[in-house]
Amino acid sequence: MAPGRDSRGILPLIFAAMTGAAVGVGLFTFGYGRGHAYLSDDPAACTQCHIMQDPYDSWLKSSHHAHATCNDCHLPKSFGGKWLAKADNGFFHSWAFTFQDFHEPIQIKKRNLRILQANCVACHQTMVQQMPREGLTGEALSCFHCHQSVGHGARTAGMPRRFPPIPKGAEP
Amino acid sequence: NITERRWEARHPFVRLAEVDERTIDPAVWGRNWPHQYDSYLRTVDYERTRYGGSDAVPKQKLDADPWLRLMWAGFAFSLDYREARGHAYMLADQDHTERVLQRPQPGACLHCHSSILPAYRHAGDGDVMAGFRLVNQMTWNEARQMTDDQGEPLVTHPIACVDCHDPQTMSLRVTRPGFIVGIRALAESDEPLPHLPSVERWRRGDRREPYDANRDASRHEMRSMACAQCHVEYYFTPEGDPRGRNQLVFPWHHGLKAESQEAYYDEIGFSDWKHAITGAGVIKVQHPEFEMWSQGIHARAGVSCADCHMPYERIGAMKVSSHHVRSPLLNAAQACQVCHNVPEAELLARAHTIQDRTRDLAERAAAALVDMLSAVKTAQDAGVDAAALAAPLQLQRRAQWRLDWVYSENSHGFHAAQESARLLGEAIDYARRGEALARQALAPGQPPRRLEPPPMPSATPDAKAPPGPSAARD
Amino acid sequence: NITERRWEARHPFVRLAEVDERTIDPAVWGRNWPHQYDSYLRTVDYERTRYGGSDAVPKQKLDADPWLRLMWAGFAFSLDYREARGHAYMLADQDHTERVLQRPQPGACLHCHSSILPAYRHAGDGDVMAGFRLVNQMTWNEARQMTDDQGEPLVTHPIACVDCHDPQTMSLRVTRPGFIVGIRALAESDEPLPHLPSVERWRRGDRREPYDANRDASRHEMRSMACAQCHVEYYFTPEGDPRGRNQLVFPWHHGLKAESQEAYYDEIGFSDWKHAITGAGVIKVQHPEFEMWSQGIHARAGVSCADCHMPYERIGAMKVSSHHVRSPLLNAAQACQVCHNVPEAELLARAHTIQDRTRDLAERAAAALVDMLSAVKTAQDAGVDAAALAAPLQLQRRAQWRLDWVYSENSHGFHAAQESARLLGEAIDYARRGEALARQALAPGQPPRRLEPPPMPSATPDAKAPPGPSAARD
Ligand code: HEC
Ligand code: HEC
Ligand code: HEC
Ligand code: HEC
Ligand code: HEC
Ligand code: HEC
Ligand code: HEC
Ligand code: HEC
Ligand code: HEC
Ligand code: HEC
Ligand code: HEC
Ligand code: HEC
Ligand code: HEC
Ligand code: HEC
Ligand SMILES: [Ca+2]
Ligand SMILES: [Ca+2]
Repeated sequence: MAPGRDSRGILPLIFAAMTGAAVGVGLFTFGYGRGHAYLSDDPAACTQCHIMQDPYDSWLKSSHHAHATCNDCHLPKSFGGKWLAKADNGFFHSWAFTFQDFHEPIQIKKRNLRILQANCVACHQTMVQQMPREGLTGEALSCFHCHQSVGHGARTAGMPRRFPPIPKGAEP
Repeated sequence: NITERRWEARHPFVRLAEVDERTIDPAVWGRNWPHQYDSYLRTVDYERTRYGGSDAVPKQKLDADPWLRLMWAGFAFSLDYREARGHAYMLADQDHTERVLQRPQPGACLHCHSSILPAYRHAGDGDVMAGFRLVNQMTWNEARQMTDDQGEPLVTHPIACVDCHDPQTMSLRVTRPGFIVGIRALAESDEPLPHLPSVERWRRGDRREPYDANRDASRHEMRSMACAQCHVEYYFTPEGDPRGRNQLVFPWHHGLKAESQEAYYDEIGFSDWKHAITGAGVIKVQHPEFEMWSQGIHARAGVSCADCHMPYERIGAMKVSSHHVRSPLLNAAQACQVCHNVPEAELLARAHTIQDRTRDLAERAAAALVDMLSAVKTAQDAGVDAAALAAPLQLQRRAQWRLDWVYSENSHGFHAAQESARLLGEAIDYARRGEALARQALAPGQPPRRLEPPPMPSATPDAKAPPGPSAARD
Repeated sequence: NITERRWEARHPFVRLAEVDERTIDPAVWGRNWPHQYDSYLRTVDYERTRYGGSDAVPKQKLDADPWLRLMWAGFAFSLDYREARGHAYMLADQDHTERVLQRPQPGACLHCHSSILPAYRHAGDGDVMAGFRLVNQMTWNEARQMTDDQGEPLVTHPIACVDCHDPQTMSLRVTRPGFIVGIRALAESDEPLPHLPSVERWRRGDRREPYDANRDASRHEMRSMACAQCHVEYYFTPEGDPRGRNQLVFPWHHGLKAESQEAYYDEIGFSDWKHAITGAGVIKVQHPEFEMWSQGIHARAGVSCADCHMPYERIGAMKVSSHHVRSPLLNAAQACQVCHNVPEAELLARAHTIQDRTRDLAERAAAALVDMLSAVKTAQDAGVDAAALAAPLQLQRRAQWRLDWVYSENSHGFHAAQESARLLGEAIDYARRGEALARQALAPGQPPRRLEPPPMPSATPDAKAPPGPSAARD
């Protein structure tokens, strides 16, 4: 992860607090971009932003499209946490999208990785109970170190996990 | 902003201008596909990487690596050999190279340096393949100055849209006779080609029709084959060849590997020239990017040239292939991070590790080659019997072939890291074996006299280096 | 069945038996962790791969590659050198090798071939590090037969649970003094170690406490460091070393790379032995798996030894780390496919491509080495002045070091494909340079007499090869 990526989430927050106009624009995008879709669990909601199209397409090709939706993996299970994360991501995605100021390809942030890991474990507790986890040695093995493509299918056989557009003729 | 994006997503392009086979000028195509045209124009830009990229005044490699003048002694490449740069310059750079200015070159060169199809069609009266054979045999100047019946010049542009795209469907295609004939021969060889599934499929078929990339290859394979029209090793047939003289041939009859190509040249007894120092019959390797890529893990994993050199870039809601073909290391976010989820600095470090190792071993191989040439020359000067030196000359051919294969391949080992190192290891072996034999032919205690690279009086000084095409942006 | 699964789910493990530092016998641990114990026991199994895996009667490499007997002429390895096999055999195989039977060996060997901590603690009166130094200096037999105060043998098992796990928390740990001291020296060196972030972190810190893997390393790094306790190059200090004789040392003072280790040996003027044919002072390389892996792309990408050699396997509703440590190519589905989403046959083909190229180049390097030894020996026999042959002997040291580094590394190039080829390329260079010099010392027309590998009268015939440990399953 590039240094400073995590802090990117905070800087705009401060900035936003100071510039109501910008907040207004963000909220406009949130509304016009059907931000309410964010509040639903329907994966199609995420594709309101074309930028979420590739993750969506690759999710359709993943082993989990029948088992888990975006929110099952990307939002915390706890009620409060869920809405907090929705506000956080919802707002910043709108912000980033409006001002087109984000790294492409999109890279998940550390705090969101922690949410992900917790969700994997929540569903797969039984399977991973013997894997020493936090508390034993203080750190967990990241599930994505090995299971990179569970949520987002590989592009063609052998391709790493990311979400490039799938060129016609190269489909698996 | 968001409104505009939604609109773009629904309307990818409008045909404002009609384009057909005769539309060479990319500006006309650019009216329909302005984004691709914009990035196509950016191939005039320059920016260096550790080993690649490009400069405004392309670096003279003969000065950076003076041993090249010994390896290529007596051949045109020892006059002028520079870093490649963007596609926009391909025709201009050929106009200016001392290799063309000082040595006679055939029309065959233009196959890969211009949007040449109108010239082929004109010379062949509509038959591209016949025209290709005729243009190959012309002198370079004749070919470069060809005009149509109205006296309009026929060789006008560097590579253009029509060379890679079908003007009706915009799908990728190959147009170059050298490739069309070459890939047929390759398909008929028996080297395994797991990275070209359509060839493997054709081989299992009835083989009544020869392999035809435009019919058989998948779109994904075309994303590499489009480049394999030019980024490949080639040779010109010598006087007396049944196919005629100066015909451009890709030596793929036994396969793409360095050893397979060498076997072909050995079989037909071909040498590009007699080495000016030793007299050995040697071969020049030119840019075997497609062949080297074929030996690497990326090809094996289905990663094409366009994936790295023409990555998608987002323009609003659309994704377009960047037609600013260049070093992917200038652009690792789009070129690599779509697949490798690691920071850009880490990706560069990985690529540089591979390139540094290649560079290191290539220098070792170069030292071995120079030592060998020195020993052979000293022995020849001392009057050692030619028969005693026949073996070293044969070893020189083997050594140069391998070192040149890696050196003239433009990725500095990246396209196939282990294969590059393997070939350099072999180059070292052959060169040092030649040296050992030549040294033994010398009297004990008479060390070989070290050859020094000759000066380069005739080469273009940097200040006069090939300028950019003045009209590139009009 | 389903009830059983549920039970497992609620009780990942129950401590049925108390285990502590003194519990060597894995069977006792097995009561708490039966799945891990079951797979641990399977290390007695054998199955070959193209280049690795293991046999019931381990293959004699000196017969498969007879040039080894020339490379190691005069050293114990030229008596008996076999394929590695499962962890269950490590102690038994040492009991049977002709290297131990025919040559005096020190107690230091047992550091990596047994669950040795009780012996160290006993010898050092509780101080493991002191005990380590004492046991190192014993003869192999003395050390092997050590007993405690009750006369119970102290060296009883091959590697056991306690060697890698803390009995209280079950977390991974390192226990081996050779590694603990070695990694400290490595941390203090300045070779970049991007694949060991905890070392880089320690370097940026105040450095008051020496680097301690058990304190500083991440759990992920421990998944490789546990193996780096043994799968590394080592040497025994010679007579007169200030640290005492026959002390086991990992030569990591300048880094892990072949060149860095060589620099250390050169600096301290170390040779394992004088070569029996030429008299050169040469070094033996043993299994530098950790070091080679460190140069490869997998290490760089954070892939650990355990990821490939101890992949998770499903047992009912749980998954556990396979303690059947073995070739991942026997098990590519679990070992590779979680990360590489391609068919098993394709994965094997990719690994084999790397290994075939390595093999090919290693054979070329071996031929170069034999040619060199032949030329030097012929020159010596012809009475050539020793001064004229000093340079070839130094080149022999360099060449053998590199060839042995790759050959004795057990992945046949897989752990670092390009680095293996680079080292072999260098080995060829040094060997052939030595040959060239030696040939020139010979009279012209007097070819070197080709050395043939000596016969192996003393080595164990296959029928008498080391059997499995009879009591492996009790
Ligand atoms: C089964 C779990 C799972 C589901 C379901 C899932 N994802 Fe993901 N998502 C992941 C994982 C795992 C990562 C990447 C973690 C990493 O980078 O290693 C990820 C990463 C991402 C990223 C960041 C890009 C990147 O590579 O870091 C985006 C954006 C994303 N997901 C969007 C979505 C959307 C939209 C959906 C629903 C259409 C979805 N995800 C469904 C598991 C899931
Ligand atoms: C308003 C447009 C928009 C919508 C709607 C949207 N996203 Fe995103 N999303 C973005 C943008 C822009 C980014 C990149 C943010 C960055 O990297 O700073 C992003 C990044 C992400 C990331 C990874 C980045 C991180 O911060 O870790 C995840 C995961 C993700 N989106 C999931 C979702 C899910 C799940 C939904 C639907 C519930 C969704 N997105 C809906 C625009 C959107
Ligand atoms: C909403 C519940 C849920 C979440 C969240 C979830 N999974 Fe799953 N997962 C399932 C189900 C259901 C299956 C299929 C049934 C089974 O095999 O257990 C499955 C299957 C799998 C499999 C086997 C199939 C394959 O792709 O190889 C793996 C591995 C896996 N999950 C890993 C993960 C990881 C890693 C995460 C977090 C990124 C995760 N899961 C998140 C429910 C979930
Ligand atoms: C996985 C990515 C990848 C693929 C696939 C790939 N290349 Fe490259 N290529 C590179 C990298 C990285 C370099 C080194 C650039 C540098 O040193 O700046 C390179 C260098 C080059 C260069 C020299 C560029 C320069 O800046 O001097 C050429 C020409 C080239 N490649 C052509 C091709 C062709 C033709 C193909 C397909 C047959 C191909 N490449 C496939 C990554 C790739
Ligand atoms: C018609 C022949 C032709 C075709 C087709 C072709 N190239 Fe080139 N390419 C050239 C020539 C000639 C140059 C050198 C131009 C110069 O230095 O004047 C070049 C230069 C390059 C460079 C170096 C650019 C730099 O900035 O250093 C790259 C990279 C490259 N080509 C990649 C590709 C890829 C990828 C494709 C296919 C998508 C391709 N080429 C198709 C002939 C061709
Ligand atoms: C099979 C295709 C092909 C043919 C035929 C060909 N070229 Fe090129 N040429 C290339 C490619 C690809 C590059 C860019 C890669 C490189 O520089 O190695 C290039 C680069 C060049 C360059 C710029 C770099 C340099 O070498 O100084 C010059 C000048 C050049 N060619 C001249 C010629 C001449 C003269 C001929 C005929 C004798 C010729 N080319 C024939 C494909 C070709
Ligand atoms: C060196 C070969 C080459 C040349 C010259 C070239 N293209 Fe392309 N073009 C490609 C490749 C490769 C693709 C990707 C096609 C695919 O994925 O199937 C592409 C794709 C396209 C597409 C499809 C959309 C996209 O961006 O992927 C358009 C439109 C296009 N090119 C227009 C042009 C125009 C206009 C020109 C001239 C200015 C041009 N091309 C010149 C190789 C070339
Ligand atoms: C379309 C996908 C794709 C793209 C684009 C891509 N790679 Fe790769 N890369 C792969 C695959 C697949 C492998 C093989 C390993 C595997 O199966 O995961 C690989 C392997 C590698 C390796 C290890 C192999 C070796 O040669 O040592 C390096 C380093 C690497 N890539 C760097 C790069 C760089 C740098 C770029 C950009 C110039 C790049 N890759 C672009 C897919 C890609
Ligand atoms: C990415 C996977 C991978 C990683 C990581 C890895 N190895 Fe290996 N290892 C292999 C493969 C593949 C082979 C070749 C096996 C064969 O030829 O059958 C191998 C071979 C070996 C062998 C010889 C096995 C035999 O069957 O003869 C040993 C010992 C070994 N590795 C130890 C290690 C150690 C110690 C580490 C960490 C420092 C490590 N490996 C890291 C994949 C890996
Ligand atoms: C205490 C020393 C020690 C440790 C720790 C150790 N090994 Fe070994 N390993 C050995 C010895 C000794 C052998 C050879 C046994 C024989 O051939 O008799 C061996 C053999 C092997 C083999 C070859 C097995 C075969 O079937 O061919 C592999 C693979 C291997 N080890 C991997 C590992 C990995 C991975 C780790 C860490 C998880 C590890 N080892 C930890 C000493 C050790
Ligand atoms: C630093 C750890 C270490 C030390 C010290 C060590 N070994 Fe080993 N030994 C290993 C490992 C790891 C293997 C498995 C890999 C291989 O075979 O190369 C092995 C394999 C062996 C084998 C089986 C394969 C073969 O070489 O025939 C024998 C026998 C053996 N060792 C004997 C000895 C003897 C005798 C000594 C003392 C002179 C010794 N070892 C010292 C780690 C060590
Ligand atoms: C070091 C690699 C590694 C890590 C880290 C890892 N896994 Fe796995 N996992 C595996 C392997 C290998 C298997 C396949 C076992 C088999 O098929 O026998 C597996 C299997 C699974 C399965 C069962 C798949 C099936 O076929 O039903 C699930 C679910 C799973 N893992 C979830 C997780 C979760 C959740 C995490 C993080 C807490 C995780 N894994 C971390 C390697 C890993
Ligand atoms: C060569 C070193 C080594 C030896 C010996 C060893 N283990 Fe392990 N063990 C490991 C590694 C590596 C892991 C993975 C730990 C992690 O992921 O942090 C592991 C994990 C475990 C776990 C955690 C659950 C799991 O399966 O991942 C248990 C329990 C365990 N081992 C029990 C044992 C028992 C019982 C023995 C003796 C029969 C034993 N181990 C011997 C290296 C070893
Ligand atoms: C925990 C993940 C993981 C495991 C397990 C793993 N790999 Fe890899 N492999 C990678 C990564 C990461 C790369 C580097 C390229 C990249 O960044 O995608 C890679 C690269 C490669 C490459 C190309 C590099 C080279 O050396 O040429 C090959 C081949 C390969 N792996 C084969 C295997 C095989 C065979 C196995 C099993 C023995 C294996 N891998 C196990 C993650 C893994
Ligand atoms: Ca040629
Ligand atoms: Ca040693």
